[in-house]
Amino acid sequence: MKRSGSLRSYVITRVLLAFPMLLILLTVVFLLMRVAPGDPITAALGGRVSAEELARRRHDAGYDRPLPIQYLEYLRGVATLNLGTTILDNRPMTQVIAQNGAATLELSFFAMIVAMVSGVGIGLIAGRYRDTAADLGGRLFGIVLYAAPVFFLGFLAQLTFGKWLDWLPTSGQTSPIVGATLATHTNLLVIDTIIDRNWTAFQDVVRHLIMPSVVLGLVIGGVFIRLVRVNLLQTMKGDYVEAARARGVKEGRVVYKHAFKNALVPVITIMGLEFAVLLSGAVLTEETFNWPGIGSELVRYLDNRDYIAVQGIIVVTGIVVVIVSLAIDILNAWVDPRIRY
Amino acid sequence: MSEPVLSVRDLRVWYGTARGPVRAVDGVSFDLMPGETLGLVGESGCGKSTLGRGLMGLLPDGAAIDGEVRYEDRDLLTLSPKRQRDIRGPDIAMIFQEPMTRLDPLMRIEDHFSETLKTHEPDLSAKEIRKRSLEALGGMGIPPTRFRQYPHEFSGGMRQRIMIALALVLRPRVVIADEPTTALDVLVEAQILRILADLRRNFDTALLLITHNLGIVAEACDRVAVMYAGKIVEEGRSRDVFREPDHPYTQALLGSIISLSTTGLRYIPGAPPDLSEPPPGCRFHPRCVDAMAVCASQEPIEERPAPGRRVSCWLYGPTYEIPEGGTEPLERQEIAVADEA
Amino acid sequence: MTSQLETPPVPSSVDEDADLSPMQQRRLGALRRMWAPMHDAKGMPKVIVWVGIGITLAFVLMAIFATQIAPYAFDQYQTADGVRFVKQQAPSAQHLFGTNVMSTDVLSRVIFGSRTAIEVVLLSLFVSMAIGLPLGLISGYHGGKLDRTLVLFMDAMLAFPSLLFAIVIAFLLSKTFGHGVVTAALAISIVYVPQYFRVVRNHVISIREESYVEAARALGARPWTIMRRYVLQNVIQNVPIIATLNAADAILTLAALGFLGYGIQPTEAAEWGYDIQRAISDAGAGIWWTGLFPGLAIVLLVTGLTLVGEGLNDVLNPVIRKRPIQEVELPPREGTAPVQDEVAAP
Amino acid sequence: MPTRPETETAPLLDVRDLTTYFSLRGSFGSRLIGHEAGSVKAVDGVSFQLRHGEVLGLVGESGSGKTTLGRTILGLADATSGSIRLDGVEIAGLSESAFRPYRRRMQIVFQDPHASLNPAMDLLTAVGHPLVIHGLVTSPEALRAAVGDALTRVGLTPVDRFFGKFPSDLSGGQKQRAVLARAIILGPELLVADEPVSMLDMSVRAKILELMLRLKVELDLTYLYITHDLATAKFFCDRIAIMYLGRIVEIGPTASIFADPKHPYTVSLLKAIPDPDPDRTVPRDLPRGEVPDAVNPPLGCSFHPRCPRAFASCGWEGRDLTDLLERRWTAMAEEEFEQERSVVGDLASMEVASTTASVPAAKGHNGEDVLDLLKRIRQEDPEEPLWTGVRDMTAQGDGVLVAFAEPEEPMLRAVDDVEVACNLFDAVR
Repeated sequence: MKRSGSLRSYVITRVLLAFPMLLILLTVVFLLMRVAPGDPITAALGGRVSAEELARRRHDAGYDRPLPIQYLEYLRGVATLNLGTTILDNRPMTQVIAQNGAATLELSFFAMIVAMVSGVGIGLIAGRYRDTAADLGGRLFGIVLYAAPVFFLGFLAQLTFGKWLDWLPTSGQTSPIVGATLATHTNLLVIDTIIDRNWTAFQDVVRHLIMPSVVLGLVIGGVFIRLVRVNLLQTMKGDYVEAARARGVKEGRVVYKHAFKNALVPVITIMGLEFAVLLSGAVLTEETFNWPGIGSELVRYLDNRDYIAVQGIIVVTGIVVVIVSLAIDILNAWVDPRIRY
Repeated sequence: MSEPVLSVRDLRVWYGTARGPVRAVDGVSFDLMPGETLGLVGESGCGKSTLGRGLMGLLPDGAAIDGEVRYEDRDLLTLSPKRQRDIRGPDIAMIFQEPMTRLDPLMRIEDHFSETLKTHEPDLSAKEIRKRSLEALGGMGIPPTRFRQYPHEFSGGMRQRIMIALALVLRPRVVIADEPTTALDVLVEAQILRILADLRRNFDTALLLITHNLGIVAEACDRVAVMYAGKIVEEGRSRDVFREPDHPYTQALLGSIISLSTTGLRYIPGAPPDLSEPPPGCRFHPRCVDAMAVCASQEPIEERPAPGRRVSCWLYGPTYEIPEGGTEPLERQEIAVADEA
Repeated sequence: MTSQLETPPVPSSVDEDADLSPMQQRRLGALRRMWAPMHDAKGMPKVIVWVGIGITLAFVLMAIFATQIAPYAFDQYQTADGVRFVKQQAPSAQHLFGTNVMSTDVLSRVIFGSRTAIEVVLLSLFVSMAIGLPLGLISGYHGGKLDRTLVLFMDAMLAFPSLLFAIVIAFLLSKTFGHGVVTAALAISIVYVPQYFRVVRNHVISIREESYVEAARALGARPWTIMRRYVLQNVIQNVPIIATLNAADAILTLAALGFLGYGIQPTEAAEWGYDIQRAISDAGAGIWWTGLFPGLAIVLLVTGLTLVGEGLNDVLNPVIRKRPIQEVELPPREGTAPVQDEVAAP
Repeated sequence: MPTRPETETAPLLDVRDLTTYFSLRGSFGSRLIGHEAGSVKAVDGVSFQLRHGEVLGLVGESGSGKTTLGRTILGLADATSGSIRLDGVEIAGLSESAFRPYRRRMQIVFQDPHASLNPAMDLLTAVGHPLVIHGLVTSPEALRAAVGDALTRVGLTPVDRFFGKFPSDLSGGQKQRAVLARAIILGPELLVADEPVSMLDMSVRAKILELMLRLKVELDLTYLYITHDLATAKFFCDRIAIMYLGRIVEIGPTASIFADPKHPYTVSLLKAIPDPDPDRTVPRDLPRGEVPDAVNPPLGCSFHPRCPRAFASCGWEGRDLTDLLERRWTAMAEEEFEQERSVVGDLASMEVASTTASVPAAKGHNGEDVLDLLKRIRQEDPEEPLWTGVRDMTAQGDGVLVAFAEPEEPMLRAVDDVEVACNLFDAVR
């Protein structure tokens, strides 16, 4: 006889659990970024400035202190959200996050919507009508989508819809003129243009958004198709599904209320992991479409060996990942009463 | 004599497999009278569960069914799936073996009841639904304070009571119970059996109790039908059958039970036949101590040695159908452990 | 507690190979057990596996005989007489898939690309399995603090975007190993270690609860023996599934690394991802052949591997495995069975 | 055919005050906020002796701790305290490697024959593996000979036909025979049989039991037979121990226990077994409820919440009051229930395993209202055993403080030729 725990106490314990995970990520990042290549200043400027200048700048940045001290300093910096300034172009990391992060957020958000609609929808149909043409088609579609690198899909889309059909722009977040005149309130261009009721700019922003977000969304959706289908097949065999049928519950309700809802529990968990895939995909999409997101910034800074910037971006990604996995778990507990304890 | 509420005639359920059809149920006939409890016993693999599911229209894909299942002047097998569904629940309900997995883990007990009631009686008000549900649950000894809890908060015995309440809330005329107590402890099993025994008294509900446990049949059933290899070999009032079993299989089965009065071990040699290639003639003849020459070649014809009693065995005639020399004892082959079940 | 699940009886296969000698039977047994589901598989799963195996084999052959098949070397930009190929030339008889911005032959780069892909995948599979498998085995079997720590660590790794990890690691390793196959393979391996760990550990934990593992303890088997003979033997059966699926994923990661410029440099070997990156700017000019062919190669090979993995999973994984359905037709009744209108009633 | 042990010799197995607790691994989070995860008291102070050549039945429902007891004796679960002596040698608390030599003397047969054989091993390897593990065979021929001998003993002949079989090729009965072969191949003295036939079909059970009896005679085995099935225990065992929630509540010669069960739990169990006797009907007066949670077992006698004969000192507490209220409400019409329910606050907050309980009042009601309700309930059914254990009920501001009688823990006491742990027999003493 177990009494159900409250959602609130679950949330509290889960939030507390997020801290060790975050600490692990931060430590891994620190070790990778600091121990392997030496200190960032040397890596970025070594050979380009004099030895004295290098030593001075290292001392200023505190990289001549023992590693444990540096580690603590680093953790303090993360805790106070002080991630430093880029070496390459002297931008505060907070600004990088706010501006480029917003572009990535915008891309990922709409991609996720595309992924949900296509992935869950097709997966449901494939699982519901197992071994029919719809199932075969849905599965193949999912596999091919999964097999196509996002940048290859992007290339094909640019070729087809950009060059040959000339429907959509292939590069950037806005047209140059619009971009120059746009006021930034939230850095989320779709919202900014709505706030300003600048409908021409809004149209321009949306037209730029369509291709990257659909391409990225479809790739993620391919994974969802498989996931939803397999889990639906499993739950359709569930004893409670048969029991519901034995009570004369209509087939549609059996599928959607019983089988599908239960199938979603593991799907939600894996969707949390798919978030990491989404971020990886976002980096590639940004590179393909010249999207000024945090991923293309990462590549740019990496090319220039700006470790402060790279470290900052990775740390922020790590924090976002931990928050998302937290959110996913809480969502799961909300759906599934068995998880709360 | 009243009319039977459910009458089954020559029912066959065959499964298709790569090795040919498996004759899980092969020509079964019986009647179920209002308010009586009929026990259907047999060892695992004799087709008794398949029979129960066949009556409910819950067979898996790839199973073929024919014969006649007459309920209120309708042959259930010829009804459309939708009409069959309307009958499941309010007319014929089912209780399953494993109560732990038969309730949807994501739905409150309350929602199970409202779903069931709304499906079949869409005009009920929320208040009436609650009243009816609490009545049904109360009858099974589930406190009203736990109406809004989730399935995982109940023990196995309580879940089985909830399943029974869920079946009875629609006041069905026939309940099919498939091994309803097999997964439960002795004391809880006895509680559930008492509830089932009270059914007929309080609701005039007819019960088809499918079980492998002869003790349960003896205590809880008015009549018993013994199944072997897809066929009913003997049927009669349970008191009579247990006191004086006619069919050699029934005799052997009763002899092999280890009960409180057991003083020596007896068992049936060999194993039940492969139902994709059942032996010719009587399906029990390879294991039967009384087998005669005729048993190996001709299927036995049903006889009625006494009123309300039927048995399919050549020992009971009809003698005029037995060919010359058919009553000679059958030469028996040695049955090795290698072939045992 | 008794539990007698009644399923439609499955014909036992006890006497299937009675004509073989016992020893032969024994040796064949293990193989038969592994392949029986494959052999029994019917319909879609079977087709899927064989199509996948066909595609994958084609690429493997292409990789092995790349030198013989390809018209030019992967970095050849001029004919033997020193005449430079025309840059970004549309497909022609001389260059079936055209040439790219570096004046190299696209067909040759696609063919040599399969060699790179398969080398990297094999190496990375080996490395990640060599680390992930034993870790998962030990962690799952022993449990306790070690297990909890490893799980937390691996989960953190798993939640992090793997591509970012791979980029950083490839970047760091390139100092030591250069920009070739080894660097790419190692970077990719590190990404997949947590996956192997997770799958193996979860499987070990479910097997650890089986009676036969406890029985082995009761027999006095040492932990190492139990792990090897009782746990690993049963875990290993799922490894082909994970391995093929991860191989497919690894090819995508390799291409992504190449696309971002952190994979294999064009001078080291032909790599499809890198070629697509160079082709992106061609799209605006309507030059399609430079990107299309390497892209198709990736799609085909990944699809092939995924089909093998998916098909194996369908066949081997009992949860979603469905006994092949055969339609049954009930034969007409044989007249002997009497249909009575009234059966015994109380 | 129970066989009586001949003489009173030193016991083969002597178990004293054995406890096995499993600590619940609370989540990291709950430990962080200081929640005590608690422990499952699977075996909670068990003592018994097993003589050479005897068959002792451990009978209980699921959750009674019978399986854990068997596993603890075999060193598969760690004893929390107490002693287990095999032929006078202490084996509780030994390390895995120190225990290994004793494994040759004690073997186990599990409930599920399908799960007790490694699906990836053929029978020759599986049955012969114990010999390999203990280094008792040197050549493949010797292994074949030994395995062939064991398989012959359990009736899996011709052995050549079975050497190469995998578990998936065998029927349930055949698998259990193979498991028995593996268990006897080391020549053990003690065999713990954990529900060896309960997963088998009726007609096969007798065969396996017969085989076990034959092996016992041929190999001079001693059995600890763990089961939930009183009928097979009656047939198979010389002595029987009835377990409930981690403790032995009654132990004695089989015949005595079946002829004259003492403990109310044993009485109910015997009444509840379905028996193929056509003159029996479904029993009416059965204990209500189910086996309680072993993390927080009831105070006093664990069986008291279900016991038809419980009285004042059996360990009444707040949870019993909750049950009483819920039972009352279950039988009521909805409006009446709503009306009474609205008086009492959240029952889940009541103390667990304590001789006092505070019944909270709901919002808008005070302690007096609750007290009135409780008094009325008591008046309506004064026969309810719970009330014998209520010393006092006083209204406090927002609830009622109920004081229960001091509980008495029943200890095993000799009554006639059996031992019973029940407060009813306290007076008899």
